[in-house]
Amino acid sequence: MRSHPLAMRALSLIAVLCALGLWWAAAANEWVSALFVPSPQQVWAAFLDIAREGYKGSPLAVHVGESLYRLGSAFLLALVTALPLGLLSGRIAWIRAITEPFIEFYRPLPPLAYYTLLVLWLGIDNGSKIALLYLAAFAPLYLAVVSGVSRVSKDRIHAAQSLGSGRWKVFVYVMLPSCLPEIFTGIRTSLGIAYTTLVAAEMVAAVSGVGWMVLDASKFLRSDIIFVGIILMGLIAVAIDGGIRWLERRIVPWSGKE
Amino acid sequence: MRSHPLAMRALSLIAVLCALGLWWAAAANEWVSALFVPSPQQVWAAFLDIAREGYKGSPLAVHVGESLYRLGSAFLLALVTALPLGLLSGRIAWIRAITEPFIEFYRPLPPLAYYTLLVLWLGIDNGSKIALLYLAAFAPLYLAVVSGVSRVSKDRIHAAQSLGSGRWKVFVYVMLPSCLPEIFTGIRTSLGIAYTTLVAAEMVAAVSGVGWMVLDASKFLRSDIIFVGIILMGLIAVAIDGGIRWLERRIVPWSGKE
Amino acid sequence: MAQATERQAGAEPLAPKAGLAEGERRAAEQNAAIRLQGVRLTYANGKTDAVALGGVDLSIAGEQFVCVLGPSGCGKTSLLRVIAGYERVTEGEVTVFGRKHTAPHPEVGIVFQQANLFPWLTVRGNVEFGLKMAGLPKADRRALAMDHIGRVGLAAYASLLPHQLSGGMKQRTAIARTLATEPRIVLMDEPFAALDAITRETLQDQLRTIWSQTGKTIFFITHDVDEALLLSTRLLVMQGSPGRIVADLDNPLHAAGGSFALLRQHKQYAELRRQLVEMLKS
Amino acid sequence: MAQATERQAGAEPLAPKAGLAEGERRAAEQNAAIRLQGVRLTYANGKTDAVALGGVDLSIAGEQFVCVLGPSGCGKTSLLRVIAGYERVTEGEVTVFGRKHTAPHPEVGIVFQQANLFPWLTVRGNVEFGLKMAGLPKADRRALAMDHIGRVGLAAYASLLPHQLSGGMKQRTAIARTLATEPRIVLMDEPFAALDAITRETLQDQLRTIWSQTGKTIFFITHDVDEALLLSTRLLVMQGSPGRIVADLDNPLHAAGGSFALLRQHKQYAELRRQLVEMLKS
Amino acid sequence: ACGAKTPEPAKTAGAPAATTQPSGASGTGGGAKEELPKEVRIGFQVIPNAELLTKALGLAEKKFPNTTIKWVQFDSGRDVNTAIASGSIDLGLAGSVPVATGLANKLPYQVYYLHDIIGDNEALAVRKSSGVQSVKDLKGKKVAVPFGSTTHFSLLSALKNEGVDPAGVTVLDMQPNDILAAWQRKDIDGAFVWQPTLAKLVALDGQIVTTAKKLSEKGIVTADVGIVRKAFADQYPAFLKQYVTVLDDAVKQYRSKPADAAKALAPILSTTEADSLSQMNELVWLLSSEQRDAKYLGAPGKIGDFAKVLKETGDFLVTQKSIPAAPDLAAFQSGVRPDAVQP
Ligand SMILES: Nc1ncnc2c1ncn2[C@@H]1O[C@H](COP(=O)(O)OP(=O)(O)OP(=O)(O)O)[C@@H](O)[C@H]1O
Ligand SMILES: Nc1ncnc2c1ncn2[C@@H]1O[C@H](COP(=O)(O)OP(=O)(O)OP(=O)(O)O)[C@@H](O)[C@H]1O
Ligand SMILES: C[N+](C)(C)CC(=O)O
Ligand SMILES: [Mg+2]
Ligand SMILES: [Mg+2]
Repeated sequence: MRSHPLAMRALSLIAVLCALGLWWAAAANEWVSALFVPSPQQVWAAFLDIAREGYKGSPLAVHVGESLYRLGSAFLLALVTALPLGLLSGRIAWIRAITEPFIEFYRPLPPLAYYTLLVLWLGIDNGSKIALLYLAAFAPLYLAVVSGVSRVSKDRIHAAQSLGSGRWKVFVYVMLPSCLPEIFTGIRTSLGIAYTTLVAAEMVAAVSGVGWMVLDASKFLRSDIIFVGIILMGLIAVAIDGGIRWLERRIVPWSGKE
Repeated sequence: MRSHPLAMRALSLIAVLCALGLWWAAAANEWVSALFVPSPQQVWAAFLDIAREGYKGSPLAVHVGESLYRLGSAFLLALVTALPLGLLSGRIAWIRAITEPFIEFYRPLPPLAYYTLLVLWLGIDNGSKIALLYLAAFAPLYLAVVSGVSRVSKDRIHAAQSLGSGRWKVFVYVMLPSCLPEIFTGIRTSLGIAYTTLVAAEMVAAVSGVGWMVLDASKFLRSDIIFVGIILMGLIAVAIDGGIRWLERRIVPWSGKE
Repeated sequence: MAQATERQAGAEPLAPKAGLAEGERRAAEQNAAIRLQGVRLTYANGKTDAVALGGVDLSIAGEQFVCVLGPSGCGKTSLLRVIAGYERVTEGEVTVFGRKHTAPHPEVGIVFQQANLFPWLTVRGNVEFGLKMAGLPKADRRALAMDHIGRVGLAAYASLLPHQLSGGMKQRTAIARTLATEPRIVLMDEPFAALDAITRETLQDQLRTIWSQTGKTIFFITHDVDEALLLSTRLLVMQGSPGRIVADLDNPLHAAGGSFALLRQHKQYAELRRQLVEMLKS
Repeated sequence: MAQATERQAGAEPLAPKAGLAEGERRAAEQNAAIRLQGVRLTYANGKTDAVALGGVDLSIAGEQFVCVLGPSGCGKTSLLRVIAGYERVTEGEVTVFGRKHTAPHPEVGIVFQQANLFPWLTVRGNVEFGLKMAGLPKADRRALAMDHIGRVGLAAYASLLPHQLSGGMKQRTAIARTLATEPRIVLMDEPFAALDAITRETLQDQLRTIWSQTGKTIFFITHDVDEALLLSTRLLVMQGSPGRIVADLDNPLHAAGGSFALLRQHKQYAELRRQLVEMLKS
Repeated sequence: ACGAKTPEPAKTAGAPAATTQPSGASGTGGGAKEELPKEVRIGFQVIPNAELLTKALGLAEKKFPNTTIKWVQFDSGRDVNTAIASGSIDLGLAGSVPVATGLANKLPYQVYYLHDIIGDNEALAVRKSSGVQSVKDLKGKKVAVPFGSTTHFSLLSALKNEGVDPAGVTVLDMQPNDILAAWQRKDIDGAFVWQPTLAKLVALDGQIVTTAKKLSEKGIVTADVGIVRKAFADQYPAFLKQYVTVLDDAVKQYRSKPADAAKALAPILSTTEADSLSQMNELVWLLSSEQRDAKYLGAPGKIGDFAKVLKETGDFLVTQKSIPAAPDLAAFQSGVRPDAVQP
């Protein structure tokens, strides 16, 4: 806890550089087949190529943009539904009794198992893709909110009621801020999961998106492009996650100090 | 909060029965193509058939058992690694600085994007399948533990130190129990995610497992079997989750009452 | 309901708000501010249940300042929580202003034994909270909040978050938060326990002033016998296992003057104090 | 470091452990139990930093019973936390038994202003905690824990979890937890504030006995001037903004007898009390 | 964008029948008015055949200036089945195995064209060191194949053809990538798989035992098949017919200028021109005139043998317990619509 943020940054950087070095060495010495693990140089070249020329008809920015658009819409949708529903479920027993069986039931279902149904109902456009990502993002967020709500001290709610908060105001002014730390953890998990579903979502009838790019490249054994895609996805995810953590520090400065 | 557990159970049951009724009506009136949404009767018949005859060479129990074995091993592995690493990372800045970039990076990667590498390293047997599930389960658990640790009040740790806890004892006797509520949320999320990865994991070189069964059936438009598989997976998951929640109530009775 | 209530005749009323005579009290009970009838409260503590309140009958008229004394763990806080509507009674009934009372209500303000502030709000935010709930416009509520914050001596700390406050400062914020909304009934659970003598005296003074000016009903738990004698118009003494009221008496010293020095000079002081301490011991 | 330390000559030592003479004290400082030199502590409170301690020099010999008085928010808790090793000083140095002290240590026990129990452990579990850390065998630690639990009057509640306790019971558990491990230095932050007069007196008695029998160093924050006069061998008075020690005096009343009644009869009582209250006011 | 029910003609994706327009082309469709849809959605797969070339060269867009052509890429016949059933696409391309599955399940579509007959691009490769020389030697070996694909059918049919008990062979379900990874680890002895994975296997100490082409000579035919939503075909017979002429044009271009065709397809196949050409050459591209042959689609009223191929595939799937039952030949025959390939 008593740490020097800068030194820690440096340490992280060193660790990453070490990993890169290891990769380079592995590729140079053919520790793993070049078919599956291209060298960093190859990957860099592939990246430059894609950045300049695009991949199969769309510029790289379009691929990234499409993926982020799908992810973003799905996540926003999840946020505006899971948050209120989670708060309500956490507090009002009958709402929880009705919703939870369904969420508990669909939550562990593999997207691959029900994607077909989504395509059937929503067609092959962005609708079914966003729905798949939405379903992936919804459950963990909902779960986190419910668990956050159930951990809010009852006396805090009592206090708010004594100060004149009605049912709805308790939600907005007490439950929501009280659960913010859990909500942030939920958001991070949920975005992470939606992200891992991206390739699956872009598996059907897509010709754009980073996930599709990785999938398409893998069909043609273009491991350099697969790596570009993976690294790109990883970096974008780390950036998003960093942003959320920054937000968390700004919004929930009291976390752990109550 | 002031609810009647039994009444709520009943409500949940009614909700589920309503959903079943809706399904039956949808199938009976052909609101959706029977090809994709079979009637409850068809699904029941398919279930009986599989239960009696097995699916493609293995009895149903073997499919379920195989899946649970893979899931269970992966999850246990995740538990014994993510828990200590999460506790350590939450408390010791340099460990976190080294591990987190990698976890943050791989966490959002779609399993489908790196499964081939796992096959390359671990072969086509259960090894690579368990590894895939393990990776899926590890990250959310780790994340939950770290976030739990960072929310433990510093004065609680101080108190333990003043009472003579050294570094390790603080972990075992203070951090661990303090984070238990978060750990339970993490366990539930993590199991859920591992579960959703099951179909992906059983995509390679499997001829058994519920996930594989669903996948295989989907290739041949056997929606009745897909539904049997999905419902089975859902029910098993709900049962597991229920068990974990029961454990949580027993182990963390003070949650929300601090 | 074996309740050893011991009633002592109050001293002559020396000030308008001083202890009511027996007859007046009965009249007041008809439309009491707070009324408990046969209240039992048990907590499920593993195998054996803890009987925190074992059949309490209590009626508090408006404009009374009730102080509750009793050994640690005897059920004082439990009684207060029942009155606040925080605990559902196992048996019996609670009415507030004649209405059945089962949930927290803004007419019944409460100051906790431990401050219980909203950790994401500053001192001002916490004090403004109830005003915001009441729908006060922003400017008004800011002014009112700052006024109350000033009274508890925290004007310079209005923009700090609770975790940046000392123990006593938290408690003072909680007091300001509750008083700012002007509830008709104020329940206070050892509100001044965390305060130094000087701050304490200031706040005691203020509380007395507020009470005498606004005619609130105040239910005040304390373990300081002098404080109870100084502030209250009526004294309750509790004993535990099961929690019950063992003495209920008018405070003849109430109008003694408003300072500890004057209090101690009162002719009944020493005797009353001795009696109370005796009761607490048993 | 403008520190208005005011020293008064102590009364004649009436009991072996009573206030040390000036000369002896200097000798003791050479290997003091606790020693602070130029300690400053600032919290980053948004824009302006709060100077909780503005250059404190303090040296406490072994076997002293130091009571700290001061208005709410003046920095008492901050000082205690620095001594406990919970806060890193911004400037200056803390040594304990001659060793540099920057982290919590089992030789320095602490009782918090708010009980801070482990919520997953029962009363007994909490009290056993330190004994378990010290590696005591199960049977011994159980016996020892039950002994300490009995002393704070909680024998009947040993198997309850903290959330099932009343405020005072929590605080008593915390006291038992700390004393059970027999630290050489005990830091206590208003430990008896949540207790009724009777329980309080019992515990005051016990603390005195423990102190006189074991020769611990006790650093005790209180806002009760009488309590301070009753218990301490040495009195510190603090003032805030920035937090500093404004008076440091031997307590001539320490050996007065051990009860408030005897205390109040002491010839120096009234004058000393008046002086202290005066200092607290300024 | 689509209803959940089996689509009706009026619900054609994005193209209400009312807004159709007359076309100048003449046809034998039999209707008084010949209409072209405003929009057509074509589901394609990245297989080096005439349809991919059509797309690459923009031939369909040139032919139908007033019709919006939407190309939708799919990776498996399973998804094409789903998409066509949901009414999301009008035309699609899938392997004969998924198509047999679809027809057995009464999906409302028909085969209107054979995009290619699978030839040397799908083959059974074995590790040289495994000692396998023929299909018979597979006994006791591990062979990987993507279940539900054309090669799955080819492999199991080959085993049956050679009288090898499939129970004596360990057949593993794997995607091509993973087959390559497992091959590297020597986890498997052989695999029946397509390009470009096939070439990699051969390069890594592999040899070909048999190919889809050789099997097709023994009557085990697999093909990539053009399918059309029945309702769409009924409403726009003229479009279908004209689209077939476009496909024919592509076949002709490939036959006359293979190098140009290879050049056009190379980027889509993520490979070099030379490799693209050799991949094209491994498939058998057929003109509509050739598909009229009784061996293939035949003529209306005299459906060709391809219906039998589908029926056999369906029966095979039944033996695999992949589908509960296959309908009779007549049902498969009505699943073939040779109208569009007629002159
Ligand atoms: N964690 C913190 N962050 C910021 N400021 C703090 C923090 N803790 C204390 N302070 C500030 O430091 C000053 C001294 O606080 P401290 O808790 O030491 O007071 P105290 O003398 O113990 O008061 P009390 O008798 O009310 O407990 C106060 O002004 C307070 O606002
Ligand atoms: N949530 C709870 N669950 C179980 N038992 C409880 C709970 N709260 C209080 N108790 C028990 O009820 C009894 C009365 O507690 P209460 O808090 O009312 O005491 P109190 O008079 O306020 O004591 P103090 O002066 O120490 O605050 C105690 O014996 C306590 O153990
Ligand atoms: C392998 N093909 C894509 C040619 C066909 C199939 O999926 O069965
Ligand atoms: Mg209490
Ligand atoms: Mg303090």
